[in-house]
Amino acid sequence: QDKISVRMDFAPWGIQAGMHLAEVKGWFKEANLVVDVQDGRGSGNTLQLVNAGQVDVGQIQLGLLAQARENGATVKSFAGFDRRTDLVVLVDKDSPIRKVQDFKGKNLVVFAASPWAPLIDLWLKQGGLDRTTVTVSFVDPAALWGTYTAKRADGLMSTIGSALPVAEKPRPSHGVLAEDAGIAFPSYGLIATEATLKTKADALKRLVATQQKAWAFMRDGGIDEGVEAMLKQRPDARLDRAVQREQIKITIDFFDTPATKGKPIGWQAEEDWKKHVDMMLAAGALKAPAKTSDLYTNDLIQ
Amino acid sequence: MVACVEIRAAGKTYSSARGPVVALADVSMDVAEGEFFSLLGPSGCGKSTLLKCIAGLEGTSTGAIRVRGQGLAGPPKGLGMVFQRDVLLDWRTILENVLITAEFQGLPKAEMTVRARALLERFGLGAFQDRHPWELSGGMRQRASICRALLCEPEILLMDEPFGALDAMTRDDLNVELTRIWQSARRTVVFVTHSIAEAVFLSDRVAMMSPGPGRIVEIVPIDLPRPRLLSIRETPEFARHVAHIRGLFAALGIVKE
Amino acid sequence: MVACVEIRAAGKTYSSARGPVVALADVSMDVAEGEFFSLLGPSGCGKSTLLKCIAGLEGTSTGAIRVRGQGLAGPPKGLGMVFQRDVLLDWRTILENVLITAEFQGLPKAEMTVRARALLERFGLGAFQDRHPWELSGGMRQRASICRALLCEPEILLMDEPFGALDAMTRDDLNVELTRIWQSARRTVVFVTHSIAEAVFLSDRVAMMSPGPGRIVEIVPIDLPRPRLLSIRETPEFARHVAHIRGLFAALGIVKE
Amino acid sequence: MMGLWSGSAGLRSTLAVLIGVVLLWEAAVWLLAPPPIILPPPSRIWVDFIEAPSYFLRNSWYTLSTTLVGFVLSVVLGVGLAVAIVNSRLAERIIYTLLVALNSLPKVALAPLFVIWMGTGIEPKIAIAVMLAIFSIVVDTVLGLRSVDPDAIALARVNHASPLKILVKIRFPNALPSLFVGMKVAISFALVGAIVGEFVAGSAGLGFVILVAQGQFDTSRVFVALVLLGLLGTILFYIVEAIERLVLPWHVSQRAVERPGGH
Amino acid sequence: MMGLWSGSAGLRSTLAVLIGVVLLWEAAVWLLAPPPIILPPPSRIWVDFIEAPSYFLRNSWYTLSTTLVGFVLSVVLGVGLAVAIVNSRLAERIIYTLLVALNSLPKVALAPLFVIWMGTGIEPKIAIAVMLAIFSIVVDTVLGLRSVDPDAIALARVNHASPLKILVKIRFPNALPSLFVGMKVAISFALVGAIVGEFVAGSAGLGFVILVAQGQFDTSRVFVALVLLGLLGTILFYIVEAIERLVLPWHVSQRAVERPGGH
Ligand SMILES: Nc1ncnc2c1ncn2[C@@H]1O[C@H](COP(=O)(O)OP(=O)(O)OP(=O)(O)O)[C@@H](O)[C@H]1O
Ligand SMILES: Nc1ncnc2c1ncn2[C@@H]1O[C@H](COP(=O)(O)OP(=O)(O)OP(=O)(O)O)[C@@H](O)[C@H]1O
Ligand SMILES: Cc1ncc(C[n+]2csc(CCO)c2C)c(N)n1
Ligand SMILES: [Mg+2]
Ligand SMILES: [Mg+2]
Repeated sequence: QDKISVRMDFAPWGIQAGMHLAEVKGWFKEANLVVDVQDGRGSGNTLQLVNAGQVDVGQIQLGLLAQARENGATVKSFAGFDRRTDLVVLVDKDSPIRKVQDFKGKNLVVFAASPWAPLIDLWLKQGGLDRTTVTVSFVDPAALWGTYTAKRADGLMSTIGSALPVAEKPRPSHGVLAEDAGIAFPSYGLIATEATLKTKADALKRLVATQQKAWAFMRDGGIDEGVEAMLKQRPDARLDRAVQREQIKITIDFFDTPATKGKPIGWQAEEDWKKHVDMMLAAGALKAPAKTSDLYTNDLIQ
Repeated sequence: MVACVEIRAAGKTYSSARGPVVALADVSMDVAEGEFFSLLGPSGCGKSTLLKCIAGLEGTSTGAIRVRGQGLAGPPKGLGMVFQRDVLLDWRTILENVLITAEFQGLPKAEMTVRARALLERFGLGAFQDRHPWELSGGMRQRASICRALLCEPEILLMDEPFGALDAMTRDDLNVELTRIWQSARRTVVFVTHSIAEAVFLSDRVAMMSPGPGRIVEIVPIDLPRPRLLSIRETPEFARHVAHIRGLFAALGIVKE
Repeated sequence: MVACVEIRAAGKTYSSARGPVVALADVSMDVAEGEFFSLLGPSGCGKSTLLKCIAGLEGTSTGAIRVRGQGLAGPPKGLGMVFQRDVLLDWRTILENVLITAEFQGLPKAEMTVRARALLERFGLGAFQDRHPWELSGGMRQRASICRALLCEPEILLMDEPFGALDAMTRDDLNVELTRIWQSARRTVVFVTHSIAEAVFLSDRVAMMSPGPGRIVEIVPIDLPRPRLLSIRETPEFARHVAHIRGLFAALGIVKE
Repeated sequence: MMGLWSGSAGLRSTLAVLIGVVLLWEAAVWLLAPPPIILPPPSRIWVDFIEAPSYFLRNSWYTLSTTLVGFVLSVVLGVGLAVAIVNSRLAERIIYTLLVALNSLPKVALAPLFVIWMGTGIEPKIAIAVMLAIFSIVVDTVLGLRSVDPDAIALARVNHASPLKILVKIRFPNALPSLFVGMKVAISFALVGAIVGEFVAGSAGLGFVILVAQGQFDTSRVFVALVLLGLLGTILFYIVEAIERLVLPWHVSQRAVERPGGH
Repeated sequence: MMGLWSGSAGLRSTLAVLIGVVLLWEAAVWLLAPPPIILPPPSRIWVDFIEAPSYFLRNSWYTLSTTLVGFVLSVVLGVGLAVAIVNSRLAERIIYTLLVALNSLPKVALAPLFVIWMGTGIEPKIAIAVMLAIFSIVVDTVLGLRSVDPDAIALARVNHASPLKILVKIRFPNALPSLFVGMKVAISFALVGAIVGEFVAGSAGLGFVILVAQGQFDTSRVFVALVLLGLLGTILFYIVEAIERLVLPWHVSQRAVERPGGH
């Protein structure tokens, strides 16, 4: 039996259903794994902890890896689920805003450590805008939603899977996807340090397999069981079933880019990562081009 | 004789964690307007307590005190007080310490400063007026606190062993000075001392208190003529008064030898 | 005569924000082993300063002080000191305040407690030993601080106006008590007082200090026979000594009348 | 007697204040009707608490124990450092400089480093609680140790008291009133430190409850935790004050309280 | 003279301590070689600073001004509250209870309320700085105002001093040493509060620099900001201490410092 600690990106939400479902269904046990699933405090924080060896595996936004590697981190991705860019700006459901240029004169909120932060200027540029024509306020993650639902901001910069279902009740919204403005940002997947990838390769392989099984199960009509698994595993969090279901659904919608069509769940395309690195360079978020082989591996995908 | 201070069956009990302490039991006496009245008595008999009660700083537990006909609910007007401890404020120079009574009473600053300097000079502290209290000797501190009480020319002056920390000679000197001040404006003075000779020299009347819960044992009128010079202390009348009071002390069983 | 305290050309200048203060200028004197030695002088002349220098609490600016042949680098052994202010610790009861010298010196607690109680009883504070300092009168506080200094039976006793806050009678009483204590164990005592009579009554020799920067003006041997009773104060020899010292004061220009 | 009476009167008026605040708050929410995601009414907070009291109490207990450990550690360490500072000019410079610099850093920013170094157990939380609480203990105790009547030190020196005895019998009792001020400030900050620690790492405690609830936009649960924190802080503060009253009956500041008004 | 000398000696030894820390740190990083994402060496931090000094200084300036405004406000407000507490039992209960409860809440958890009520300008930052700083001012000042020699109050009463004069001429000067302790603690916390405020909302200041750098795993930039914060905090603390020395030459704690050792 192999023990693995896996740290999530954040407080419980749909993207974490894969882990909880595998636990509830007994698929970890079948794979001879004992998995300790921890809630997180943000993708960046989880990345730091994985890098420091405090946990084995992190489930985070993979688009953070390039900058982390540039600053000396030794983590890389070994499975990517949300391979499509899911960065989004939420606006009122009935708002006519659809494209970047429609944001002229609006104000947006985002948190300073968000993956959005370094990409904002590039994104605005695609619509011929800049910080003088659009007001961007940086607030604490905890204050983000309050600000948006109190209508102190026109738009909320987040990820579509996590944010859109949550907005449904307090401020029904639709999303303007960053993807449409050429932002390429691989989203949720699993990371580990290069050392862990070597020493625990076999266990991690089995972990990936359980996740492929879980996500395939949910994609093929098992969403409700995913939701129930989350509620069972996180009884104190008072999760809302409808929100979870929607979050899982959107997550699955963002699984595939054109380059990964037909490939196994978790398998990542060189082309997607290349586009991402180029985009990061254009945004000035990277000083030098990153080697894509430092960022991901498909070695553990079956 | 117009009574300035009237004390009727006044008693004072301090409540305290270790049980109550009876400091005064049934004190009755009058101090006339313009009188120099001294309180003598063994240590711990309640002299300071009585003075604080007259000043309206402590309430009496029983009985009543009236000052110029008014019952007390706090310090009466026109009062000056010299405390047994000098109570100088560390953050003020000596001059500023003296001036504080004027500041409290809202008197004109410039004028009072001139007065304060003159007073300090007269009390031998001229060279020390810009120093801080901790740079002074014990006797100097005590003199500064006397200047502070005198500054505003109070009509009633309560003095609690004001010359206790002074050498015999400085003390004589200030006794003379005090008589002069008292005579020039005929203030009422209630004076606590532990020197029998000093009490006799200065006073119109001397009250003798008993130990334990304080009580007035006897009030001795001092009929020596005024103005009195220091040399009066060599006269037989003076010696008679001193001997009489000494006898009262002896009767209280204080001298044991 | 074996010298216990030798003072040679000692001077002391306090440095201070407002310029230096010369407190002692060129003091030379010896105190013999077992002698009762008094310091007299006008207020502010440097008596307390001299005592603190002997105690090793203040360094001299010039000259040297030796106690039992040793130069001073801090307080010498076997010293007891009564400060001019009573310096009682608010958080301790009177008994505990007295016991603190024993605690400092690491003496056995039980035994010293018995001694302390006896001392407090003798000084009229038996009923107050479990009270806190702020519940005592000024004279009671002073007596407590004397008990504290006596507790460990110091071989050299430095007393700075120990009886200043006591009434004449309690003072006489304690003068007698102090003579008894001194005679029974022949301690060396350096005693600061402002009562000429007290100095003459108690001392083997009395040193007279001048004002301004303190200097020794004259050292007067008191050749009255011992043991001395209080009644000795009525004798002409006693009066002669007092008059002589009074004359010294007058010569210093302190009495002005 | 007096002390007891004033204690229970104090309790009553404290409760009255708290109840007043709750009523005002409830009324304000009814009148202004802010979205519940921003500010829920007290009634709603109460309902949420009563739905899962054991959950909240269990996590309060966890936070409380971290707080107490952090508090005790910071008192012990802080008094030790203060003693060192008062005794040596060099120690003063080293300790003060490091402490001041450290205290100027926001613990939330350092917290990730703590977690990286110390993991996600109770250690980083205690460390953060100590770092927040210790400063006021040290600064206050230093003042107390220094503000000693020079004559009291002279008395000790004349009696050849060892530096340790001077410390224990003069300086320390003299510093107690100041130390208690430091402790009253520190107990609050130890609590905040424990919570900040839980924000960064941890899977128990009221800080964790807040985070989980924030993640679900469950504002009323956030407020249950905040109210519990406020209560916890208030109770701890008044416990320190009660101990102060017991330990320092001799100090003027306490005596003044015992006899108000004069007459 | 003396004061000046001890001042520059103090400065020198403080610098020596700081340089010592830097050298130790550099050596430790060379020996243990942690990845720079966890702990960069001082040399690397220096390089990062020197690459964009104006960026860091501009943001330091912003944080500094928030800190100073918050500090001044909390001194003014804190002393006012302390005066109210000392004068009225009722005020004591109300203010203390609210203040203690408020002080027990982690300001980060209140972030949503701050942003919604006060927006993302400088106001919420000042508010948080005040909330963190005011507590020690109040608690320390209360002790100082209460610890007055009862005879000094008696002196004032005999002279019919108004309560205001008693406050201004007796209680307040007597409380100054305590107030300065409170201020020394508060200046640090005002700085931390300003940073926390920048965490909560803002697009300038060292707190914002930290957040952005953390988001980009630029640990050495995080450390540039932390080092600047430490320096800022140390400088502010010693400025308060220098003012204390100027204002309180009369206090024992200061006198003791002036004449060390005795002989
Ligand atoms: N700490 C100090 N700083 C500056 N000057 C001081 C200090 N202590 C004493 N002095 C000065 O030294 C001189 C002598 O003071 P000292 O206390 O020795 O006098 P004293 O003879 O004991 O007087 P008294 O009989 O009034 O107690 C005085 O002028 C006093 O102002
Ligand atoms: N605050 C207090 N609390 C309790 N008891 C007190 C308090 N103040 C004074 N006493 C007690 O009251 C009695 C009288 O004290 P008081 O100070 O009036 O004496 P006194 O005559 O002035 O003595 P002394 O000549 O020694 O100054 C003493 O027994 C004392 O212990
Ligand atoms: C760009 C981006 N925006 C928001 C989140 C945060 N997020 C993750 S889960 C969650 C709550 C959903 O219930 C929120 C707000 C993120 N990780 N990345
Ligand atoms: Mg008295
Ligand atoms: Mg003296």
